[in-house]
Amino acid sequence: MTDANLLLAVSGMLFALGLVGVVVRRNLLVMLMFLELMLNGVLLSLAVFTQLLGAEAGAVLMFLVFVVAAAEIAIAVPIVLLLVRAGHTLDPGSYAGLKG
Amino acid sequence: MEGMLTFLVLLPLAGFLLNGLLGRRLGTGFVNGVGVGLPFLAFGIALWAWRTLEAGDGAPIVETVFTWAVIGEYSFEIAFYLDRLSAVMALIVTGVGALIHLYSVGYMKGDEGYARYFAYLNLFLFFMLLLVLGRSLLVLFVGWEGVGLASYLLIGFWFQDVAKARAGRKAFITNRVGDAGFLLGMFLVFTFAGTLEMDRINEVFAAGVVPVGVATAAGILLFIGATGKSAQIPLHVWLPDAMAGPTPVSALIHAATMVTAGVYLVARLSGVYLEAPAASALIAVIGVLTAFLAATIALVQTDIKKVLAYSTISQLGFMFLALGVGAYGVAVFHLFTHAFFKAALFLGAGSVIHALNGEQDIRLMGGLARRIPWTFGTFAIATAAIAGLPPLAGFFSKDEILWFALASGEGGSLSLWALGSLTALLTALYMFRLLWLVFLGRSRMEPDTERHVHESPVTMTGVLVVLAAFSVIGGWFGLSHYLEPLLPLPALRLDSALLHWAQIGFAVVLALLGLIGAAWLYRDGGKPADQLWQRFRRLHRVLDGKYFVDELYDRLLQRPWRWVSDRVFLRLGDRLLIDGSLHGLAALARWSAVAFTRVQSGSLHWYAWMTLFGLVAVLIWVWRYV
Amino acid sequence: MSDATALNLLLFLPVIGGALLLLLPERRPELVRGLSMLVLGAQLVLAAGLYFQFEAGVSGLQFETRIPWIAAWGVHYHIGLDGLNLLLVLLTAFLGPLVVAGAFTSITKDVKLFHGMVLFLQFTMLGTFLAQDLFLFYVFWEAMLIPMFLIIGIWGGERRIYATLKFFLYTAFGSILMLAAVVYLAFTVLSQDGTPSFAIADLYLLELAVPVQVLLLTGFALSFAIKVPMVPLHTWLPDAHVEAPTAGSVILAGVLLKMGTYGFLKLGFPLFPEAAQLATPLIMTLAVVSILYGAGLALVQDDIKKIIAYSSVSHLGYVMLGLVSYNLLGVQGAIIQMVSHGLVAGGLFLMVGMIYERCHSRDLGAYGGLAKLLPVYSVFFMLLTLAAIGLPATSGFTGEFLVLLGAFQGAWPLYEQGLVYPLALASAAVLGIVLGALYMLRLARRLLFGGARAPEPEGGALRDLSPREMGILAALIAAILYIGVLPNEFLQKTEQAVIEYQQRVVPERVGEGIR
Amino acid sequence: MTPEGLLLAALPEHLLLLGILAILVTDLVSSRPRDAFLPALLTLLAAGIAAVWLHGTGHSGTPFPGHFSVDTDAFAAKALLFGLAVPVLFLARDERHESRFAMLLLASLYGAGLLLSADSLLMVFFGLELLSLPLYALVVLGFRRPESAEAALKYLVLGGVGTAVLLMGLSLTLGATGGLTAADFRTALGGEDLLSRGAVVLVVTAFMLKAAIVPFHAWAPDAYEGASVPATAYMATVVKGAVLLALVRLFGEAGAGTDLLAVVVALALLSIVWGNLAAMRQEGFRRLIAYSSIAHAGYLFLALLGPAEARFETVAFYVIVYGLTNLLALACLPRGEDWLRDRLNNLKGLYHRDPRAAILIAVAMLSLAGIPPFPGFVAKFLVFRTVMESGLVAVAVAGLVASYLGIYLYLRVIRYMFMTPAEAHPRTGPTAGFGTAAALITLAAVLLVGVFPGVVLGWL
Repeated sequence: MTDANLLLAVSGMLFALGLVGVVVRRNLLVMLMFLELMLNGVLLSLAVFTQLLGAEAGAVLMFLVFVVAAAEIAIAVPIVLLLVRAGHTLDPGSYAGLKG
Repeated sequence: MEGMLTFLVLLPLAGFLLNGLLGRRLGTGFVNGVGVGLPFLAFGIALWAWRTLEAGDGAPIVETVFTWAVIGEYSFEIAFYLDRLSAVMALIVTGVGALIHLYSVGYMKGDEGYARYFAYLNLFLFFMLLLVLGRSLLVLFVGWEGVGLASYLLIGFWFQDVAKARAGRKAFITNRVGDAGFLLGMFLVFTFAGTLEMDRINEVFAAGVVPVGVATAAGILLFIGATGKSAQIPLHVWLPDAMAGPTPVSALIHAATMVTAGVYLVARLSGVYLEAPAASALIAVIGVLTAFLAATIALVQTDIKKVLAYSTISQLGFMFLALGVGAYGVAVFHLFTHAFFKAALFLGAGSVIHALNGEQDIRLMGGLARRIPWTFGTFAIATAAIAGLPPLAGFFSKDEILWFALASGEGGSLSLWALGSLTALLTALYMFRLLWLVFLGRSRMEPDTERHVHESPVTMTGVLVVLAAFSVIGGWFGLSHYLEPLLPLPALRLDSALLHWAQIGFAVVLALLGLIGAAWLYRDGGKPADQLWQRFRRLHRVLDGKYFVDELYDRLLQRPWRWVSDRVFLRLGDRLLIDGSLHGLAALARWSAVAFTRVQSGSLHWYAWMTLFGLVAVLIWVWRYV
Repeated sequence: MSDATALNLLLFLPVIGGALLLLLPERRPELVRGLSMLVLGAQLVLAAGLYFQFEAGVSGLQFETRIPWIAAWGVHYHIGLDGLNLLLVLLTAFLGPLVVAGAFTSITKDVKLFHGMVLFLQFTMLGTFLAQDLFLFYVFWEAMLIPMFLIIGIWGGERRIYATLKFFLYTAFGSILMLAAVVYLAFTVLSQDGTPSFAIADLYLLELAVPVQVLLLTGFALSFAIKVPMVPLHTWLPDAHVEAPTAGSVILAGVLLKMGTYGFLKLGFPLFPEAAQLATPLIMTLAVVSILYGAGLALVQDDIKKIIAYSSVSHLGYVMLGLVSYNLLGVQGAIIQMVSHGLVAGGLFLMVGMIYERCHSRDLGAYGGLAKLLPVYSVFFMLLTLAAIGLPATSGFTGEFLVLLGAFQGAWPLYEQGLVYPLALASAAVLGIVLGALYMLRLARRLLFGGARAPEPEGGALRDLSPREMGILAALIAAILYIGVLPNEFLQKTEQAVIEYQQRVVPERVGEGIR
Repeated sequence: MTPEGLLLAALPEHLLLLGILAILVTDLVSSRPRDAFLPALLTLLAAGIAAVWLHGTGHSGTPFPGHFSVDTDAFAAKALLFGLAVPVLFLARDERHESRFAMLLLASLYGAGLLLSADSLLMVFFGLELLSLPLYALVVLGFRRPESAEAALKYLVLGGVGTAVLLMGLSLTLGATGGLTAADFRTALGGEDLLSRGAVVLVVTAFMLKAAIVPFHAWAPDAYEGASVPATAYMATVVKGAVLLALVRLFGEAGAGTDLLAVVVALALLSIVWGNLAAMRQEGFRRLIAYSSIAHAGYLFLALLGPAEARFETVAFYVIVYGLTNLLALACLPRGEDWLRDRLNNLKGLYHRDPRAAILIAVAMLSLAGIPPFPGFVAKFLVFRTVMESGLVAVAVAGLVASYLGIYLYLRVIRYMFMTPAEAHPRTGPTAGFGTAAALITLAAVLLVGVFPGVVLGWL
């Protein structure tokens, strides 16, 4: 069973790394990529549990995750484009107009 | 006939309403008619009521007007009660009152508040009658505070002058302090007697069912009310300032009637005081002390009305001395005679002031005997009466007081008698000093006032003559024996006729001594007296400063209360503690609002970090066992 | 029409009036004033009618209406008249027209909104008095704040914003704690068996453990104490009064302050008897402190409205003292004192408004010798001052006398058992009549007597009272004298309810007043 | 499930789908951009009425066993959400949006429909995503202002994080209980082991983020301010309502474990305090509404702690009242250039310019503050009574005191409108046209709920 725990640890690591990446990286597109990284971490853990417990619902969920991830990016990129056209930089720090 | 007492009481009220509302428009004729007519009519009815009382074998006449309030099984009726005591009081109030109303016509002629004056005076009569005829302590209290109001209005009658208005306020506040004690006494009596009707209270207390401690407490509390109203130590400070009112007011309210309310109260509730020897002893001591101290102050006063004011306080002290030693009838007798000669003295002084166009300082008078003979004559008779020269009224009543002070079984003592006699001597001294300085000797008046000194009109001098006459024959009524069945005289501890006659003789000697002393000391403008005072300069300053009681109260009560209210209550309590803490809380809220909004910095990284932090915290919280 | 509908009509008249008000054009203020006078006048007539129809000595509610409102919680639209709220309803109805009449000349901006707010305030105040259902009571209790907030806020003086926010937030804090208690009661009522009922009469029968009672009473008491106001929680009153327009001050002093004491009388003590008896020493101390503290503060103020505001603190201290004496005399006295203070303080504020309208200054130093300049004004002012001092034959005396007598009689048996404290408090309260005279006569002397001077009124010479103003004041004086001389009819009507109040709070001392 | 049973059960969703397709087709076919207001309105009304009708007949069934089921509560929730969406459409009609706003709105509502009858965590995830994704576009769509893109981005990124957290929660549930049905989630709720505790917390955290509970609220103020008024109205009312109602459905009969309870109570109270206090300093009306909605989210989460049978009724009633009052306030904002109409100081002296709007906003403000006689008070009373019923008396009292902090911010708005003189030259006119229509609809609904709360409670 140890390798299952190992894989779970890896997925947790991926998930955490994704979140930290969003917090740290200065480039909008890279932040989106890290979002995807978090989802991959989830996919891995789903795969492990499906395999481990033979629950096919997990597999169905994995496909759904792909679909939704794609949709999310489909909306994210145009927004980033709109933003960059106005702000001419990819650094999220300069887009802090709304505050207080 | 039925409703006689109610009609008697309502008459002056009608006078107040008529003059108050219509007086100014209908001119002095109407005002005089109503203002003077109604009191005389009232006096007539009082006489008639007294006659029906005497005719009906002395049983008290009771008239219940209406029920003020019924709460649970307590009921408060508004009822009038006439027995010999209240009949005598009613006669004095209406009789002297009517005369003083007549006198005021001359004195107040031409004053722009003429109608208002008579309205207030009638209002005073209404409340005084309420006080005197009321059956329950509640009605008496209504009258009690009512006369306080009337005296406030009349002292501050010329309200343009701030000092007069302030004197009015001082009178009301000091009375009110006494009323607070009165209320507490009333509550205590009510708790035990279950009713406020005075006759039933006397029965309950006489039945001996009430513990002595309670009777004493009730007695003392009611006496505090009496000191407030009758200007005894320590609440006497308002009476001299009350002289700011017109002189007829001083005569009626601050000499003849209102100030005697305290005496009437103690006499009426004799049942309570018979059960409370300690309270009676206190009354006697306070009475004689007040008498003595007031007499000493009167000796050095230079304002004619102030001398008479302190003389009133002193005479009231005598009355309380009599009450203290159980001689209730005698106190009322002295009250009866005092009403006449003190009213005569005040009105005489009023006539002098009227003649000298408002001058009240006796050092600028002198030699008026020839110029205003009638005033001089009546003033001299009244002075002799108050000094106690036989056969005038003062002699009879004061002598009996001194006798009972010595010989009464309920608290009479040598020391009381001695101090009383000394005060009698002082009384004679300061009264004849007044007579000499005002009427005899060389004239010390300013030239222009001297030029048009004139005798007062007949309406004023006539009243003086009547009052002087009563000052003479007043003593022969022997009121204390007339009130014997109602207010039994105390048993005597020294029952020897010889001692009685010796005491009378001694009193007469004292009066003559006072006369001669005054004549010697004040023969040419009071110079010998001034030299005498040079040697006792400090004593003179103390007496002149009225023992600095006013300043004492101001520093002990007035100023500290104002300081506490301003510094402690307002600045510390309200502003600093309560509002301060509220504003502090508001500032805390504002500060945290700023903190929260600053957290919303607008940078996406910071938001993501917050989410991360939140997630981690929650996970740690949930997984903390593992 | 049956009496129950009459009471509903009485309650909803201002709402109908408010609706009609919307139709009137904004440009015609006199129409607006006429309508609101009409509505409030009708309300007074109705209230008087109901007062005379109210039979004394009948226990329970009269003219009762009870319709389910939120069935799930047992909440009903339940209103009725009983001895406790009868006089206060009459007082509210009586002051209504006077307030509006008093505001004819002083309110010129947004007249329609003002009268709308006055009508809405009248509706909520009557609602609070009439409500016999705890939820309905609370709804009206907090709804009252809104119109008052706007009246002070829009037509007030310079610091009106601060004053009105302070008023709202101060009272709202108390109400929040009371809401916590009401919610807890709602939750406990539901857990009782049988159909859940939120009627106050049923809540009286609730048996609650003493610690629970203490907590709930603290919630209720805090909210009511702020409204009374009792001393430590009173600092909103002077600001609210000083900044409020005349009409606002009159309603605030006349009726709103009675909400707190009515709350204690109707809900506070009867709902939690054991806790009430535990809290009696504290409340009695605070009551006497309020009397002396209020009198003290009134002495050192130079703003006329503040003097009267602090005098209200002092006068309502008597009411609380009466309520806490738990004997017939004291509580009856408290009710009379409530009504009397409503009339006296209302009248005094009206008069301050009249002088402010003419000379636009509330500083005592700026005035003097008004008796010379405005004789009629001064006579009325003197009469009201005497009523404030509690001179016999005025309503002030009836209230104070009965309260002090009740407090003393309540404290005496305790004294005999060795407990000196209540007796000392009752005696200290009597001192209040002296301090009361001190500050009121100072006000009267500084204002009416002495050298005649007043700040220059803009419209030429200083004119004395107009017939309208005289009419208002005459009505008030008549009521004050009536209660002073003939209070018995009022007392008979409230006696049965007070006996029941006593039975609920101190069952063991029942009949003490009725030996 | 018979074919017509299948059709009937998911009728509201089918109608929505039909509406979206209709708009899409007409948009493609016609040359110039056609306004899609009418078809969208018809679809919404049809769906809403269908839901009410089905609720009335007490219809229930499981067209897709294990994933999608409907019962009277679900229909009530859908009816209430579609009802709240109608005024949003009216507001949108005022803004010069083309059909895209309507389409996105209907799509998002379709997601909400799924979410509210979800039986499996799959459907919950799918519904939640379908609810949120159109929203990101809605926020940008609003108007030509760079900040709106920034707002959408912040919402998207944090939304994405939320989705990831939800998914991780689902996978842990799968791990803990071997299944992804709602029942499995409820067993995980009770579970004490590492996986199930983690799963439950992650899922609830995801919901908290969607409902903008502190500390996951950061996106809300910026998103609300960046979006156009109708979009903000939609986000503040319908979306928040859907999220909470979904959580109630997900919890079903089960109660929160002691640990989770502590988290929810702590964060809920913190949100109430944080939202109310921060709102005191706001100068923008929508930003004020954002912080106030954070506070109200706190109340809703407190309601979640009540006994199972009272939860749905409390949350649903609260969402109705809270939603209506928010819509009423936003509908009455004076018209004008979008950024300007939002400023609080152009609300100054509004009473003198547009008395009706001022009074309506004041009514809304007082109801949000929970002051009787307005419906907000009944809702607040209901929430705290439910909390007390579950024994958490201290929490209820703390919540009430925290709600006291939320009175000043609403008074401040009223003060601006009634008590301060108007600014120099307000370039905003009184509300007109569809805005007034929206205002009147919501006002009518508010009065109905206010005067007869018992009826509405009974219907739920």
